[in-house]
Order: sequence, then structure tokens, then C-alpha cells
Amino acid sequence: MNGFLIYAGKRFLQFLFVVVTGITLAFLIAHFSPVDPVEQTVSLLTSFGSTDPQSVEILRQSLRELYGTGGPLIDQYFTFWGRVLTGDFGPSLSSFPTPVMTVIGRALPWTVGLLTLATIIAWIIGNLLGALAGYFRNSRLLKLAGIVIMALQPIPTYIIGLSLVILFGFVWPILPISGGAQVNLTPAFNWAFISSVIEHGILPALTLVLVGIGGWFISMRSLVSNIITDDHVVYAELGGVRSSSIFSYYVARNAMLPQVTGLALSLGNVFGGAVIVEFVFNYPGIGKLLISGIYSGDYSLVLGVTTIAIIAVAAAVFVIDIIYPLIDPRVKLG
Amino acid sequence: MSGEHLLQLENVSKFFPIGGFFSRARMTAVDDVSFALAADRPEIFTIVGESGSGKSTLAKMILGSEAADRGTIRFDGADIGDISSRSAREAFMTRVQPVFQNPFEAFNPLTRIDEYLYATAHRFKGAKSRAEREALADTALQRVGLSIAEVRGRYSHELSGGQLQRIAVARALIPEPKLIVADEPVSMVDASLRMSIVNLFRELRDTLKVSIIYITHDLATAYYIADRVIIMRKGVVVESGDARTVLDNPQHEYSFALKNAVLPPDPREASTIIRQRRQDVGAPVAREIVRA
Amino acid sequence: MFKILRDLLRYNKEFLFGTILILIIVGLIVSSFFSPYDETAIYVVIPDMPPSAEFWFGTTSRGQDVFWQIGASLRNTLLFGIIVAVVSRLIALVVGLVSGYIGGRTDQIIMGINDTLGALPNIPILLLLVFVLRDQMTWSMLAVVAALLGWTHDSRLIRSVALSLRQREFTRHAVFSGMRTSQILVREHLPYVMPIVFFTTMNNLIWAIGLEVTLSILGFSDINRPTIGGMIYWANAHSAMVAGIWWWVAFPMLFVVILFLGLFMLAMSVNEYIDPRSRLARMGA
Amino acid sequence: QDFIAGIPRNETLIIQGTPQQNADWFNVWAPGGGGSANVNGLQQLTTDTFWFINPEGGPDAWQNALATEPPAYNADFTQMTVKLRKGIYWSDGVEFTSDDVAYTVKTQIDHPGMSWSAPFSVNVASVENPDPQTVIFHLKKPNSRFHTVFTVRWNAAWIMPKHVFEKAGDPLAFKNNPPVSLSAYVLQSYDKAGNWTIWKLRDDWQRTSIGMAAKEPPQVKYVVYRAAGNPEARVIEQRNHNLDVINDMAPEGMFAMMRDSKSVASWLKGFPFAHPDPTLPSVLLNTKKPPFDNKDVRWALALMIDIRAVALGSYRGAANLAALATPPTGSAPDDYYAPMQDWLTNFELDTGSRKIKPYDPNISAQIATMVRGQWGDQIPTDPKQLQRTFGFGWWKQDVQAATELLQKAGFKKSGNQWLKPDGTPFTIRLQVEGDAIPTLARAGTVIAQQWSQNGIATKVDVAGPTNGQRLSTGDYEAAIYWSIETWGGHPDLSFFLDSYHSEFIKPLGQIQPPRNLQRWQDSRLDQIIAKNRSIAFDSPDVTKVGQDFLKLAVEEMPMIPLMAYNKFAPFDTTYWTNYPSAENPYSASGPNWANIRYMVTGLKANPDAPKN
Amino acid sequence: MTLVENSRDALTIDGLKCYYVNDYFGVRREIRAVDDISLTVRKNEIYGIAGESSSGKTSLIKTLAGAIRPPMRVVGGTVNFNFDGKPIDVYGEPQKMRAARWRHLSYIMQGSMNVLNPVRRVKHAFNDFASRHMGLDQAAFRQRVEAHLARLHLDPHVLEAFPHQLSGGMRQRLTIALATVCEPEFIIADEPTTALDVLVQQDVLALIKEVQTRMQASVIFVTHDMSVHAAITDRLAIMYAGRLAEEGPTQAIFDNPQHPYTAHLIGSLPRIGDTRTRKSLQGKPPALSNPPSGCRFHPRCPIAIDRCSKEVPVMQQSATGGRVACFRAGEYKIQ
Ligand SMILES: Nc1ncnc2c1ncn2[C@@H]1O[C@H](COP(=O)(O)OP(=O)(O)OP(=O)(O)O)[C@@H](O)[C@H]1O
Ligand SMILES: Nc1ncnc2c1ncn2[C@@H]1O[C@H](COP(=O)(O)OP(=O)(O)OP(=O)(O)O)[C@@H](O)[C@H]1O
Ligand SMILES: [Mg+2]
Ligand SMILES: [Mg+2]
Ligand code: NI
Repeated sequence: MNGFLIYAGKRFLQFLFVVVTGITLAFLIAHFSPVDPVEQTVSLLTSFGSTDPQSVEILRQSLRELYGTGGPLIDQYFTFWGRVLTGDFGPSLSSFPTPVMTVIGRALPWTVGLLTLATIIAWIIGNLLGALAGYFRNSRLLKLAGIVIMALQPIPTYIIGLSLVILFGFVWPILPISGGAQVNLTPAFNWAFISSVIEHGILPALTLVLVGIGGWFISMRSLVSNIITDDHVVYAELGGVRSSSIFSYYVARNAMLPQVTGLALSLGNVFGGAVIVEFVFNYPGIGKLLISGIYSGDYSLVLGVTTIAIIAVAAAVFVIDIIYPLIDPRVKLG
Repeated sequence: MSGEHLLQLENVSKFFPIGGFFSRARMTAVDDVSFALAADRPEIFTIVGESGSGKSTLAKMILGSEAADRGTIRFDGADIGDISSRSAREAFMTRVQPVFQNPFEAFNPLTRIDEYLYATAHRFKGAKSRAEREALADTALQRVGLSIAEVRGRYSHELSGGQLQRIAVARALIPEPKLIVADEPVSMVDASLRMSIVNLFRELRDTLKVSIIYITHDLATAYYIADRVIIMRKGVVVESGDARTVLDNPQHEYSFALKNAVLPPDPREASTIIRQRRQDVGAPVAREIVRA
Repeated sequence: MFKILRDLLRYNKEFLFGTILILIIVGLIVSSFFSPYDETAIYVVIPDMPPSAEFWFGTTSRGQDVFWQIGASLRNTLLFGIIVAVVSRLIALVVGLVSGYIGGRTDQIIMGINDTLGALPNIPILLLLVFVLRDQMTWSMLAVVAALLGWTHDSRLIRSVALSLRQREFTRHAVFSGMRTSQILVREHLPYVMPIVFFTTMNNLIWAIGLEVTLSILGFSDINRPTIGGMIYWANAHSAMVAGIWWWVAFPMLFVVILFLGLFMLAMSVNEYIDPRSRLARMGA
Repeated sequence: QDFIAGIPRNETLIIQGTPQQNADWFNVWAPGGGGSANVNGLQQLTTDTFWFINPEGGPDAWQNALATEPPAYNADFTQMTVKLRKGIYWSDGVEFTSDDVAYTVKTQIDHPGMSWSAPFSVNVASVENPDPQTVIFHLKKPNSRFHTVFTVRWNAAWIMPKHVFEKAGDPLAFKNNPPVSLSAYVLQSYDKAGNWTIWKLRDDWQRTSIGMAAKEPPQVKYVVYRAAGNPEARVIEQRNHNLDVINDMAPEGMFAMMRDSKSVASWLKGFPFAHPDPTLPSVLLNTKKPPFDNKDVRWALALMIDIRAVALGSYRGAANLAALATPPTGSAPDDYYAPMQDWLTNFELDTGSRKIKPYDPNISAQIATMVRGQWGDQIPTDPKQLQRTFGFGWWKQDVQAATELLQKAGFKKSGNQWLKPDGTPFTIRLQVEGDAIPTLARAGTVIAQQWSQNGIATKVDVAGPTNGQRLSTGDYEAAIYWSIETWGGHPDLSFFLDSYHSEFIKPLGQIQPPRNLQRWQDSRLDQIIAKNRSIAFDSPDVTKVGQDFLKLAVEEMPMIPLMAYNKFAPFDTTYWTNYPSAENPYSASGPNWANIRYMVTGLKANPDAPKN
Repeated sequence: MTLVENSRDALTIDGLKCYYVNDYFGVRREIRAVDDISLTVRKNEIYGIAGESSSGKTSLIKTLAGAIRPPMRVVGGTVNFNFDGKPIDVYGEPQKMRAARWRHLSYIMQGSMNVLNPVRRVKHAFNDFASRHMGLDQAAFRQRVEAHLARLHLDPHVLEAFPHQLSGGMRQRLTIALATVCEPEFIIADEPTTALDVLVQQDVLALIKEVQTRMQASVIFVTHDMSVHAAITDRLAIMYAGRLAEEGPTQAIFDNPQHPYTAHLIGSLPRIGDTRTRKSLQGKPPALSNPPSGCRFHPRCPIAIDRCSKEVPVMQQSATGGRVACFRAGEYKIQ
């Protein structure tokens, strides 16, 4: 029997377990939320107009029927799974009757694009600098870089974002500070649109990168400083192996392995959106959608987003588990 | 039948997967090895052989830290694969103690060396107080030419290879086990000290009735102390028997070659052997090295 | 112990700086107990005063002295962060080490749970829980919930190290030395993962504080309690950044930065202390 | 890069909108737009109905839109006849007729869940359209306020395009994209991601009610509704001239704008610059929860408040105080506040041990004096003017009287903590929304502090999105929110008052219909409401009934009115001028008000605007 | 330095002192692992170092190889190499030293099983260490390496393996291959054959000898295995407690050890076929943190005299053509 297949099969079962329990948990929590989607719609429809109490009562009844939010939890649970399996999360309750998938589908590319890019950039820069700083411990420049990065890291995303907004939107207004692309530009595969998307992505991405680098930096630095005392590194130094090779193949490469896992998980997390950044830059992403779903009690939407997020993270874990033995030869299958 | 044996290996084999991740190939590290140590007659049982022939793997299986893929290993009549409960495991460890091959690997670089000694004294000898533990450790260390004072508070990288090996031996002595599995325990020790450790083994066998599985490349010491020897090559036992008999008069061609390869401690003879060897291997690669 | 400290301070510049920075923070926190004003009281001083001799860090639009607010906020936020970090660290350590060391089925089950929690998106789950639990959702409860969400990644990391340690010869040696599983985990493996624990603690602390801030910005914190997030929330509610009351935001941030730089430096040096190899390397350098 | 691609900036008005969760949904009659619906220009620029009321009041507050005249009821208010304008066309060239109106009503009755389905089914027995310009509504029961369903204050029942919906299938699932417009603007383009929607002036804008009302051709050719991000970003966007109309911001932000920017216009020229909305932030007291069921307790809580601190804390002093249960905006100062000053001044309260006159008519003036230090000349000196900006008077903080009232109610003080008659400490959780309405949260913390200082330990609870639901289920003790909104431009209080009737009150835990969130129940109140139902909307008696209500509310103090909801809404004059202001209140100005169409069509291009 | 061009000396060590100085976290400990050692290694010779375990052999070698890391510290003395007539002061010219590594000087560490990068295939190590010194194209280089490995009885496919897949002996051979493949003119080897079976050991020794002869290289070879010294070294030094006890032509040392410790060491060697009980030395090796006064061997020396405990014997010309540090040189005989 091929050991790899057994291994992969086991991992896959674990993946299924994670997805099923994760989604079940999310389902329960979402359904226990006291925010009632019907009430949210009612108050939206009535809060500014003259409101005849009788009409409101009728409206409530009809919405309740329309949304189908009644019924025992267990039935809803099975209906929900039925939907998940067909990749359809039913209608969004706050955008009734537009399907949740349509709503998510509009926001997803923005978030995923932005976050994937920012995550990867932060990962590369953070790890590179962290590895350099761990290896060349006495370099002043790197020490300084370390201090700057560490100083930036604890500053809340919100403040960094806002500072960038003020800096590049007001003090030196060279970049757009809000939205995903220029106003009145239709999405198309042309330079005007793409350049606009890039331009609008710079500040949010920069925020995410500035915030994200620190974690990678500090972990990489500490991994590296552990590794440089290993015999094989010492020996390579004694062997006159070029510093650049030692750095990349002996130090960075060995320290990189756990970081690859980290990257995969972060990429899995991309599907959860970046609430604060989207909020600050008014970026049309999934995080904002999710929050508004929570606010409006639209559990279909919330569950849609969380389900995708859970599957993404679990898949990332699964994939990394599968390929890890390929990148770390020491790992045994088991 | 098995009750008479301290240790009994029956047709033990071990395989390792080799090659790429997706390949099904495997290599046989230990191939159908059987032998037994008698319970009533302690002996020094030596394993010699080619490097990579599975000696350490065999040792690991005896210690229960690798499972045999085929065959059974019994200690005191019980299959060591069945040892699972904590107390059984503990009992096993009081009676079987290892000395690992690579002293630089055998000690955690982040743990103080004396911790190992104290833990052993505490767990297997019930030494409660610190003083008791130190005393036990010191006694053991003295036997290998060290003292607790030299070891106390130090880390493995602060000690020489020989010191580490001796500490490892000393530690294994503390529980007064019935069986010591020593994987090249003196490879990094000078000849004089080596003799004293080897003498110590002999003394343990004679006075404390400890059996010792002694894995080594040093045929001379093997000859010096071993009761029985097995010679391994590519996982297979090619020859076994009374140590002196086998080494004096090896039957298998590999054993023979091995014995003949032993360098005598005499410069004239020894250098002749090496010179001979150089010629056997043939002319050196006749190419000038172009230096970059 | 005292000697260790003295040596650390003498040989290790980072430790010295780190200590100084942390002392600043500790001083500020301690001083907050002697604040002349009730920390929750508003309009106790003239609002919107820029930093001056009287008000070192200025005053807020709510008539609070930023200096005293920072002390109290740091205290509360740090308390929150530390609870989250400590609880989640403990879980991560126990789970990671045990799972990695024991391996096999136990490992699979534990990792299944681990991954499940890890896959749950934090913010929405927290928000939903805040809704569901409402009044029970005190800050300490929140800390516990955050701690329960915040360990999964790190335990996986720790586990991966533990897995490789399990294969090492010294682990087997330790077993045969009679060390108990707990001893092996604590004495043999823990030091190896200590660097991980340090940096993940820092990251976790930062995450926890970020969480606090995020929840505050989304309007879900207890606005009666001064915290760093709370300060940002209120500064926000008063448009401090555009109104030019920069000191309301800048000083809290400054101290958060000081705190973490201090922690960073301490972690670095203590890390080196724990690893005898680099400990010695330092001394010669 | 230009801020907007493809359309000239100087013909464009940029208005703050909200991100559209469901951007391609343009069906206002069904609830599909997502939590952010209605603030993208759709209802503001493309819909129309019979009448509008300008919340700012004034003689022209009533505006006939699709109707040519006010509603005509029969004597017992069971039938309403509406005369429609001729020559109005949908943007696709189809003429608007009474058929559309009848269709609107019928379709909605047939489809529960549509936005105005409920009021139609409750009220309308049948609709009759004898000719294209006449609609007659036969009502199920007498209703003197039925026309308000079609009267826009913020929005109202919009008329549906029959020719479109007829072919559309299920009107609840129909996206209505692109929407056919009945008003002066049509959809130009929109962002699928929901960040902006652009509307264009119709070529045949004259064939709309707004075109017919306009004295000059509208100059705004394009209207951009855009989600402009968080408050800081909005300020920056406006200062970069990328956002002409901001809906609301923190007072401090507004002050900074007014201080730093030359191109900003505001409702009031000087401090506090704000626009008072016809909503009334109050301390709502849950009268179904003891001890708030006790009027003396409620009064004691009111008297513990130092409103000056609240004004400073919430609005930096820029508050328009309200002692009466109606917002002091639009026509209310003239209809209610001024006439009732004497009554207020002489109002006596029995504390149990003595009678006091709690009203302090000078309190607004005191606030004015407090802020004059900072704002100097900007603060008016004319008392009348002062009343218009800072409100009339309020209750004077009187801790002694509050103490007496509490004692009268059986409370005891132990140390600095009041104990309830049963001996437990009197503590309050004061609920605020928090994030969306920060000024009220700010007011809440001040009040909480004052109550705490005076012996009632009070904690502020941020409810966030659960606010509405907790209020309507009665799951709160005290809250800062509004339960009173008015037409602003009309003295009739039915806008909220009708729903205060005891017949609608639900037990705690069940959902209370909007408005009477404090569940105030009083037979005298029921009588007042019955009276109001029986008289016509424009009857002179309306004011009289209103005053009775206000007096009763003072006596009972079911909620403690604080002030008008002051909105800080700066306008950028770089490209457009003639924004509505206190001097020229020709229109409502809030971007989410459907009434803003009158502002959009009333703006004048700034001749000094940068050319592009 | 006064190194003459083309001097016959490949390495000159003068008064070298190298201590482990521990003064940190409250504990002060100074271990004099290398204490005042002077010696020279000539071109084209194999210089063996033997000695008691923990007598400072590894420490000495590390110092020579410029591989010291704190807490080890060179307290005094100099180390000079002479590569191709170019002198290099190991601790004066780190730059030059760096450039010389593997090209002129290669080093096999003790415990060499651990020196290979655990996550890279073995072949990469060859590329990193050796390929740039050899100026061969990829294929030729590979061929060359494979040929080299073959002489160590290593199959070419080990190049594709990861270190953990190989046995201790295989790894050790690989490090030897790594250190010899460029055929440098100076090789420092610290117990390179401990994990090898005798057959393989022979080949390794043959290889080292081969390389050495061909390149006229110098080798410093540390091992406890006196037979190995006998087999390949030209001269042999015996260390005891951080000092040199004796140095001389290998043959002479085996035939006629001058220092009582040397004599004892030679005497305790077992042989196959010889089962006489061998006595090991009385007492234990001295602790280098607190070495005995005078001659460090005196507490264990069977022929010690008073003077031994007071005066430090210096290295002097011995009767057999080497040097010895003993007041009673040549007086002790093995029974
Ligand atoms: N974890 C493993 N995975 C794959 N192969 C292994 C593993 N461990 C050992 N082997 C292989 O098993 C064989 C036997 O190894 P073992 O360590 O037992 O040899 P040994 O006889 O102890 O050799 P030495 O004398 O060199 O120490 C070797 O070929 C080795 O490559
Ligand atoms: N890093 C260190 N810190 C402190 N002491 C050390 C350190 N490394 C080695 N020592 C000590 O220095 C002495 C000499 O050690 P060294 O490794 O040079 O011995 P050796 O002669 O090579 O021994 P072996 O033959 O056993 O390898 C020993 O007492 C050892 O304990
Ligand atoms: Mg082995
Ligand atoms: Mg050594
Ligand atoms: Ni409003």
C-alpha cells in the first residue's frame, strides 16, 4: 500500500472533520445571535417614515414568511447543509432575495486580491529582513530596521491606515484614499481600470504590509538565531562557503519551513477579509460585508462568508500537511 | 523456553522506506536477525560490522524505540512490543539501559548534563534528596574517571566527546540494570580510558551480573572483553559465535576481511597495510586539479 | 538571581534598554493608581489643551488628562492582553508539546480540534459572541474567549517542533534516564520552543491589543473602562485626528510602541539567556 | 488621475452615500437593497409621489409633487381624492397616469413584504381611478392622516411604473435595473462593488414634477452618490473637493472644517453651524420596569442632569435644547416653544416636601455665554436668534429637589448611593447605540457621570446594532435615543403620536411597534390621540392638541427630552453654491432625505469653479 | 612574522593559549584547554595528535582552524599558516583566512555526523563547499565527486539522499569526502574515523594518505586510535591536560616513548589475540579549570618526584629526535 495515499487520506478525513465541526459551530453561534434580520429590515423600512403600528406588525409577519426564518433549528441546520453541498447559501436576508453567493461573489475578488498580495509581500519582506537580522546580528542597519518594524507592529491597523490616509490623502495628496477603483470606471481588462485598481490598492496594501511584516520578522529572526548555532551552519562557515549561500541555503531555508505553514494559513485567512482596513479605506471587500451581515442579523450571509473562510483555512492546512513532507525531508509520514 | 532468556530476538527485521516521497521502495536495515542472551549467565555480547549494517537499528529495536517490522524481541519472556503501561515501561527501563552512539546528540544542548544523572537516580533508584542523587551520580561518574564536580551545571557543548560518552556510560550504570545496550560507547575515548571503561564492563558482568550488548568497530576491545560476537553486514548476521573463536578464526569472508583490516598498533606494520591498500584501490585519479 | 540580573544588565545592552522602556511603562501604570482624577470621570480638566507643562501630554476633548488616561488605559489593556496571552500560551504549549510528543491518534484528535478552532474567523465569531452573551461579556470573559481563539496557530508551530524533537536521540536518552513525560516536556522540549513562545507571546499580545482596539472601533467595548482601544474610540468619536487633537492618539500609540519595543528587547535577551549556546556567544562578543 | 472618469466635474454634484451591499438592486418597493439601501440616489432622485413637506417649515413647506393640490377627504375621512398633474412622463417616455397609482396600491396589497404593502392593506378598501388625473381611495375605516403615506418627509410610498412591473414577474424578486425614473434624474452608471452610483439629469426633465416646480433649469447635470469612507476620510475628500455634501460628522470635525477651509458652507453661518433634524434625542425611561414606572423617579433623574454639561459633552455646546417632547426645529419653535414659555416657567412640581418651579428659561443663554469665549462674534446676541440656535430653556439641575422626589418615592440614601425602597442599590444601565451616533453616546457618558455622582451608579452600555431590537423588546432600563420625530415643517404630531396609543403597547419581551419605546401608557394620552385622529391634518386645532400632549409629557416625564438632533453637514462651495441654510431654508439638505431633490435642482454653479 | 618564503613549515604555532572563559550569570570558570603550546607542522607530513580524552585536542584544532567561538578565547600566542608560500596569520588576517578555506585548508569537525544540512540533499554540500575551487563544469564536477566517493565505498546515489537517511558511518565518510575532494594543501581532521568499521577506515586512511602524498599536503590528524596514528602519521604529538607531553616521529614514539603518559598509552593498547588484562591509569584526568601545579601529570605519574609538582617542565629535545616535557624523560618503561 502506498504510504502517501494513506497519509493523504487521513489528512483528508481530518480536513472534513474540521470543516464540518467548524461550520456547525459557526451555524450555532450565528443562529443564537439576538439580532433578528426581520427586525433589521423592519426598522430600515420604518425608521424614517410615519409608522402606523398596525402596518408594522403586518410587515413583520409578511417578512417573516418571506425570509423563512421560522422553523426549528434542526430543520434549518439540515437545510443549510443541503445548501452548502450545492454551493448555494440561499438568499441573503438583508438583500432579499439576492442569493448570498451573488453578494459574496462581488466582494470576494477585491478582498482576496488585495489580501493575497499584501500577505505575500509582507511575508517576503518580513521573512527576508527577519532572516537577515537574525543572521547578521551586528549590522546596525538591520538593527535599526528591526526597531522600526517592531515599533510599527503594535500600532493598531486602524491608526496606521488612518495615518496613511492623512499623509497621502491630505498632507501630500497623491493617492486615492477610498474605494477600489476610480469613480465611473467600468471594470474591464484594460489599462485604465487595472492601473486604477492598483492605485487604489496601494494604501490599503501598504497598511496591511506595514502591519503584517512585524509578525513574520520577529518569528523569522528568532528561528534564524536558533539555527545559526547549529553545527551544519558553523561548518559551512568554516568551509568558507559564501555568506550568501550560507544565508540562503543553510539558514534561511531551514528557518523558512515553519514560515511556509504560516503563510499558507494566512492565505487561508484571506477569505475572512480584513475588516479594519476595508473599513478605513472603504474597500469593497468581504470583511465589510461580513460585519454588515452580522449587524443586520443576516445569518445566511454570515454563514456564507464564514463557511468559505473555514473551508479556505482548513484547505490551507490540508494542503500544507500534504506538501510539508515534500519540503521538509525529515518529516515522517504518520 | 523463553523463560531462560534475558533477551531473545527471533527473526527480527526492519525496513525503511527509501527514495522519493511517492516511491514504494524500501531497504532492509536489519534482516532476519536472531540471537538470545541467557538469563542466568551474564555476558558481553558484541556486535561488530560494517557501518550502516544496522547495528544501531538493532539496538534501537532492543530498546523498544523502534518497532520491529518482522519477528519478535522478548525481554524476560515478555514481548517488548507489548510494553505499553507506564509501570511496565518503567520496570523495563530499570532493567535495560542504553548508551547512545553519538554523544553530541544524546544530550539535549539546552539541558544541563547532571539533570540526566539526577533523574535516573531519582526515578530508578528512588533517591529523594538532592544529596542522595548527587552521591549516586558521583559514584557512577567516578567509575568512568569523572566526578560530579566536573559535570555539575554544565551543558553538553562544554564537554569533550569523550567526557560525554563517559557520562552516558555512568548514567546507564546508576539503575544497576540487567542489560546495557551500549552503541559505540567508547569511540571517542582515549585508549587508556577506553580500557578502564571496558574493564568496567567486565567487572559489571562479573560482579553485578549485568549483560552488555556492546556495539563497536574496535575489534581489539571486542576481542578483549567479549564473550560472544556477531558480525553484521548489510543487515544480515554473517557470522556469530564465541568472540575469541570467531575473531581468531573467522569463517565468513567478510569477517575475515574485517579482521584483517584491523590495523596493528605498530607504525611499521600499519603503514605497510595502508600502502598496500592504496595500491589495491588503484592509481589515483590521474588528473591535475585545476584550481579556480 | 540578583547576579543574573546584574550580569544581564551589564553585558546585554538590549536587556538594559528593554528594562528601561518597560520601567517607563510600569512607572506609568503604577502612577495611574495615584491619579488625581477618577479614571472614568470626564470633564475634569479643560478640554483640548495641547501638551504643556501643566498637561504633559495635553488633554482630550472629553476633558481628561491624557497622561493619567494613558496610565489607566495601559494598565487595563495590558491586563487584557496579558490574560489573553498567558492563557492562550498555556493552552498552546500544553497542546503543542503533548500532541507533538505523544503523536499518533491523540495527536490527530487534538489537531482536529485545534484546526477547527483555528479555522473559525476570529472577528465575526467574537462579534457574534458579544451579541449572544451581551451582559456576560465582561472584559475578562472577552479575554478568555479571545484566548480560546488565539492559540491554535502557535500550538501547531510548537507541535511541529515537538514532533522533530521526539525523533531526536536526546529525547530517547531522557526517557531512559527516567524523566517523566511531564519532565521531558518541561525540561527537554520547553526550552527548545521557548523562542517560539516568546515571539508568539509578543505577537499574541499585539493581536490581543489589536483585537481590543478593533472591537472598540467597531463599538463593542465597554466604553466606561479606559483602554487603549477606548481612547481611540473616543478620539474617533470626537474626530480628534481632523480636529487637530493629535496628542490624544499619538501619545497612547507612543507608549504602546515603547511597551513593545521594551518587550521585544527583553524577549530577545532573555531568549539568549535561555539558550546556553548563544548565551555564551554573547559574552565573548 | 481625475477623481471621476469621463464626466465633467463642474457639472457634477458629489454626495456622500453609503456602500451598497447589493449594488444592482434598484427596486425601492422591495427590501432587497441590503442594510444600506436608499442612500444611493435612487429614492432621492428618481422616485416621486404626491406630496412633500419641507422639514424646515416656512409658508411653502407643503409641496405638491405628483398631485396638484392637497388631499381632499370626505367628511368622515373614509375617502381621499387626489388630483394628479398632467404631462408627467416616465423616463422611458411613457406617460404617468392614475393607472400607475392604482397599480402601485394593488400590487403592494397583493404582495405582502413589499415596502408599503402593509399600510395599504390596513387602510385601503379599494382604489378607483375614474380618469387619468384622478385617484379615489376608499378606506376601510376613517383615517384623517391617510395621505401621509404619500407625503414625503424622509420618504413615502413611491409610485411604481406599471408598464415595467407588469412585465417583471414577481415584484419582490425584480431588480428593476436600470430603473425607470419618474423624477428629474436617471441612472447613468453604478459600481458593482457598491461604492458609487451616478445619476444624470433627464433631457426631458421638464416633464417631471420637479421640472414643473423649478423656476430655472437645474444646473447639476450629474449627481454622484459615493461611499466616502470613514469620517476622517470624508473630511479629507471634501477638502480635496471630491465630496460636495457630507451627511454628518462629529462637531469637532465640523469646527475644524469651518476653521481651516474657506470653501465650506453650513446651515448656520456661525457657531454651531449645525442643522437641527426633526428628531428628539431623549433619555428614554422604560416605564414598564420599576422603578422607572414611578413618575417621581423619572423627574428626579431629570433634575439630576446638568444639561449644560450634556450640551458641552455631546455637542461642544452646539446643542439645540428641548424641554418639550417635540424637536425645536422647523415650525415647532413658533407653534410650540414660544407659545408655551409662560406655561413652562410657571410649571410647578411637587417634590413631596415642597413645590418647585424647575424650568430655567435662561439656560440656553448660559450655554451661549460659555461658548462665546471660544467663538466670540459668531455667537448671536439677539435673544430670538439665540433661542433658534441654542434652544429655549431647560430644567435647572436641582439635586435637592431630586433627593426629595426620591425620598417621596421611598428611596433611601446610604453614603453616596441611593437604595431602592426594597433596600437594593439603585443602579442604572444607560444604553446608547454607540458607533453610528457618537454624539448620543457622548451625551450618555455625561449623564451617567452625573447620575453616578449623585448617588445612582450608572454604567453606559453600548448596544451597537442590537440597539433597535433591545429598545423595541423593552430590554433596557434607560437609553439615549429618540422616540419622537416630527414633520418638522408641520405642527401635526401624528407622525409619532398616533403610535403612542395604549392599544399598541406590548408586554416587555415582545416587540413594541416603533416610536413609543418607553411604553408610556396613560389614559389622558389616549384621549389626546383620539382627539387628534378626529381632526383634519390642517385643522388649527392640531396645535392645541399638540400642546396638550406636550404638557402631559412634561408632567409625566416618560422620557427626558434633551435637544434636537444636530447634524453637522458641511457643503463644499468650490463647484456649487446656493446650498440651503438657516437664512434660505428652501429645502432639506440631508443626502438620504428624498427631499434633497429640491436642493439638487436648486444649486447654482460656482462661477469661480476650477475649469476642467 | 619572520616566515621565510618557501619555508618547509606549513604551520607554526607559537606559545598558543586558548581558554574557555566563562564569566556570566554569576559563575566564573576558566578552562585552560590549550595552555602554552608551540609546534610546527611541515609541508608534506601527517601530524598526529593523540592524548587523553578532554586533554584539549579538539580545542587546539579549533584554534588552528580559526573555528573558535565564544566562550573560547585566544589568550596568547600566534598561529601562522604558510600556504603556497603565502603566510597567513589566522587571528591577524581573518579575510585572508576566509579566502583560504577549503581551497588551502579544510577541516573535519569532531562529531562530523551532524555537520550536513538536514534539509538539503548531500550533493548540494559538495557544490557549496567545493565546486567553486575546482573550476569544473557541472557534469565533470559531478563525475569527479562520484569517483571520489567511490573510493570511500559510497554509492553515487548517496548524493541524492538527505543526511538523516544515512548511517553515522556514511555521514562521516561524506564529510571526509567533502574535506578532501578539493585536495587542499592542509587538512585538519578531528576524529574522522570513529564511526567507521575497520574496512572502511582503511580506505579512508588510504584516501587521506593518497591525497596528502599527491598534493604534498600537510594533515593534522586527531584520533584516539593509536593504530591509526601508527598507520599514517609521520609525527605524533601526545597531549595531556592542555599541554603537549611529547612530540616526535611516530615510529620513535611507539618504539620508545619518553613521557610516562605516552608510555602508558602505548602500553594499554589491546591487540586481537592478546587477552592480557590491561591496567588503566590510576586516578582521573585533571580538571582543566583547576589543573595540578607543576607537571600536570604528576598526581598520576608512577615516577613523579618532588620537582614535578613544583616546576613546569618545558618541551626539550628528546633522545629519540622529538621533544618531550618531562624531568624524567625516558625513564618509565612499560612492563
Ligand atoms: N530513519 C531512517 N530512514 C531511512 N533509513 C534509515 C533510517 N535510519 C537508518 N537508516 C538506514 O538503515 C541502515 C542501518 O543504519 P544503522 O544506523 O543501524 O547503521 P549502523 O550499523 O549503526 O552504522 P554505523 O556503524 O555507521 O553507526 C543504514 O543504511 C541507514 O541508512
Ligand atoms: N564550550 C566550552 N566551554 C567550556 N569548556 C569547554 C568547552 N568546550 C570544551 N570544554 C572543555 O575543554 C576541555 C578540552 O576539551 P576538548 O574538546 O578540546 O577535548 P579533546 O581533547 O578533544 O577530548 P576528546 O578526545 O574527548 O574529544 C574539556 O575539559 C572540556 O570540558
Ligand atoms: Mg550506528
Ligand atoms: Mg575532541
Ligand atoms: Ni435624521
